[in-house]
Amino acid sequence: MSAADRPDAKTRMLARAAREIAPGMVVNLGIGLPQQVVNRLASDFPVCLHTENGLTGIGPVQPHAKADRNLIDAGGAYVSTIPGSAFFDSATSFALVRSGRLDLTMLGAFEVAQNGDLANWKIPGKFSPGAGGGIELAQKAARVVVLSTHTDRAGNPKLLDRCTLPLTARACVNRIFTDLAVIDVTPQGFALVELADGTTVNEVQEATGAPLTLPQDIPTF
Amino acid sequence: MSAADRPDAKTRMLARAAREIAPGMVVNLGIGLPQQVVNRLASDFPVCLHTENGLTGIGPVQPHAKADRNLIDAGGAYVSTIPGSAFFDSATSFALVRSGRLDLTMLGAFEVAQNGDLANWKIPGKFSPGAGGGIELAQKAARVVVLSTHTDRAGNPKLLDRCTLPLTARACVNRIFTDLAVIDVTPQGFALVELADGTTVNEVQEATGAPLTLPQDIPTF
Amino acid sequence: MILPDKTTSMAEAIARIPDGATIMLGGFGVPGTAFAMIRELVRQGQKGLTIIKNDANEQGMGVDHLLANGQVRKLIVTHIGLNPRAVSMFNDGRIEVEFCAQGILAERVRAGGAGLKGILTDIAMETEIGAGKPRVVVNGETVMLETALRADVALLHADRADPFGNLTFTATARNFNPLMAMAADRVIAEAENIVPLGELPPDQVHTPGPFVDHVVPLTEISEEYQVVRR
Amino acid sequence: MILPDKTTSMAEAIARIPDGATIMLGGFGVPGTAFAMIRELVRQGQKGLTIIKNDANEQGMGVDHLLANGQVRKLIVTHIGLNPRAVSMFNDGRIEVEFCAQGILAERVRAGGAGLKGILTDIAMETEIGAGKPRVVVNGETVMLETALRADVALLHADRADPFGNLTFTATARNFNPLMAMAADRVIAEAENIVPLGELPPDQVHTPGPFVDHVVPLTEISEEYQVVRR
Repeated sequence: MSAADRPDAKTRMLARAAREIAPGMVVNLGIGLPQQVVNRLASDFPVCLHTENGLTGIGPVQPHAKADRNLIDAGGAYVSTIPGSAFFDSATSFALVRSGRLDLTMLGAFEVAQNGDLANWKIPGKFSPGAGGGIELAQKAARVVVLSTHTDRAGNPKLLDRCTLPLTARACVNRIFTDLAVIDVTPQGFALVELADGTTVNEVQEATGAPLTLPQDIPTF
Repeated sequence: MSAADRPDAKTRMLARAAREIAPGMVVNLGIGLPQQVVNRLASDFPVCLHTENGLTGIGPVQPHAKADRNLIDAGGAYVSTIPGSAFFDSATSFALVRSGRLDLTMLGAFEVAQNGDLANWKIPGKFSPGAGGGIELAQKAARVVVLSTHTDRAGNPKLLDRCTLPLTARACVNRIFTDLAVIDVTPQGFALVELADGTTVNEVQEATGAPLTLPQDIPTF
Repeated sequence: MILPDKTTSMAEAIARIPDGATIMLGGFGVPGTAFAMIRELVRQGQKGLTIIKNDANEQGMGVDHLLANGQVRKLIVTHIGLNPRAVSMFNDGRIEVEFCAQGILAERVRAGGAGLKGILTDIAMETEIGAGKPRVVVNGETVMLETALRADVALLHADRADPFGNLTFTATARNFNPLMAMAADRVIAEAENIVPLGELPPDQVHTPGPFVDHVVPLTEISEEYQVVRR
Repeated sequence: MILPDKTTSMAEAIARIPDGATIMLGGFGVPGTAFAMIRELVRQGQKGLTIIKNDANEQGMGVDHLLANGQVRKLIVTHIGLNPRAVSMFNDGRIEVEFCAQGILAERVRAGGAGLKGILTDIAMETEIGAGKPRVVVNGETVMLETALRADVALLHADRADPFGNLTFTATARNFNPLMAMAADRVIAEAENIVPLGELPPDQVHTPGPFVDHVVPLTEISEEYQVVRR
């Protein structure tokens, strides 16, 4: 495939993140980039998507004309049901999250620290809308992965030595997918796992606010 | 009505207790004597009966041939539904009790003290089956009335200065219906309210283990 | 035995709410929000309200009318990001806002509804939300005490109701509604459909009638309940 | 996206239970008790079990088979009065029994299922059941801490199940089943009727599938499930 035909880095990141979802998992996809992962799942893929406003078994987003005014996901999109969906109240919805039944959540991030600390809900003085269900998703999902651009709009790293913003949850992030790389949070800090095709290790390290440990082989996505 | 035609004291006690139920109430009738009160309610009387195993709107007890194996009350009787019945889980059932939605409960008793303490679940060394839902009914119903024989089988008073058996709940009983009398628990202790027809004040006082205050007029039932 | 009829007009039911009341409002976004009763509350004008709700709706909808009309003293919520008026009133100190983690708000409301005094959790302990809340040791683990929440009034939006107050909710309009139904001294449910006693199968009732004080029939479904264009 | 199939044979599901396991059992009296799975547990003979259940059934039924077979170390219950064997084994010290107030047992199980660490209540504080339990002050009121309960396994009896594990219960057979469905590491539901995916209306599901690990079809309804003559 020529460079011109290659999907852009964000598209490849979403496709790569989708492969993180194993058959049979119960998964919550956070608002924003994570929700776009759903379009990368095959229609016969066995997975149960959860939304915290009270639904397991999320079906495809509906066009306006077919939308049910009573059926939204936590981001406000008009979704649908599939065979085997269930509705429940908000207490039951988070019982599922907190009692260990959520295998995976994908979340957005303002900052991720090398110990896995996550900040994604508040920028003091600028943005303080409340965390919604984010704290419980980050703190209690069996596996927490972050989907994010590698740097903010000003080009500053979002992967840091330590977070500067108010935390969502401590030491919760397992893996980070960005437009540049796949990076794991390990006891030794950030570990590069994969590189976006066309990106160099040096570029990733320069865009990252903490040291990266490197694998022997570096696959690309 | 001649004495021979008069219903016996227990029957009159049940009929009198039934008048304690005001229209519109939510009521839990405990196992034993209290459950027999239900037969004294008119078929068009507006009341919602609750059973702690998960039903509001209890309907009539069913004969064996018509019984539903999945539909019992807390005493194990095969009951039925009425229009407007609802089933729910055990947590919701006691949420209703503890959050103040139960207007009245009628309970049996081993002992009632003049301050309203109730003992009805344990006789150390003889009988220790567990209290089931009795503690919450006694502690949290808006009004707690006891239905009981005035004395035990050996003729000893069940209404006492203070309870000798392990308590179900403290200072919870509002009124007591016995085969001899209706007695209120007041800040001044037991107060005689009504006498069973054919019984004297002296007989009631002798069968009671604490002083009775007496009203000006003493109706009979 | 028959079950009593709790049907009440909207004006009469809302008139039971005094100034300074604490009000629980069901709903997560549009679904399950009692828009019609909120409109009536705006019309009647009760002041100094504390609102317990997942969110503050969007500008021009639901809770926003109460904010615009100066009726709200405090919000207890999980997220107000979709309502710029709520954010700016909070930033300017014109309203007080208490933020909860979403599932913990649900549990605090439910605990109030279940007659509990509080719950013990490790959620948000190490965040700003948890700062200053009491710690309790359970089986050697230090966790956080969150108090139960109750309200003077809960305003619910049901799909179907019978006259005794048995309720069913539809799809994601259920959310906080059945929890708040247990947690207020006076529970008022508006319903899109009033059905005769006995028409709701007892196994399918979401909120049993004894929790509900007033059933308010909706005569029409306002624009706010419709699909929102985004 | 499709939802996975969790149908499992009874022998295979019960074989996942080790000696010494803590097992939650739904049911209040006969309705909702997983008699068939209890029979299989007796057949397989796991020992040293802790059973969390409302009651100990009656002699010759359900939990009584486990007691008779010497498989039970401890019961956590609200009432055992209908089972003389349980009472006498307790009196003789052959089993340990922990009594709870019924609604507090429900809340402790639910708290475990909701990922909470405990609840705060004033129920039974001044009784033998409350003696020795920790006190906590909430808003100036001294109340009692009851710890959350979780189990290794929950055995549920459902009316209907789909292969993903969505469950509905019928009438008073619901009781503790949906609470225990949330509170165990491995949740096994036997069901009288297995229905195809999509046949249970999403608004009417009592236990959502993600809580359930194994769905066990019942091939016949044994005598224990029938109307009991008293």
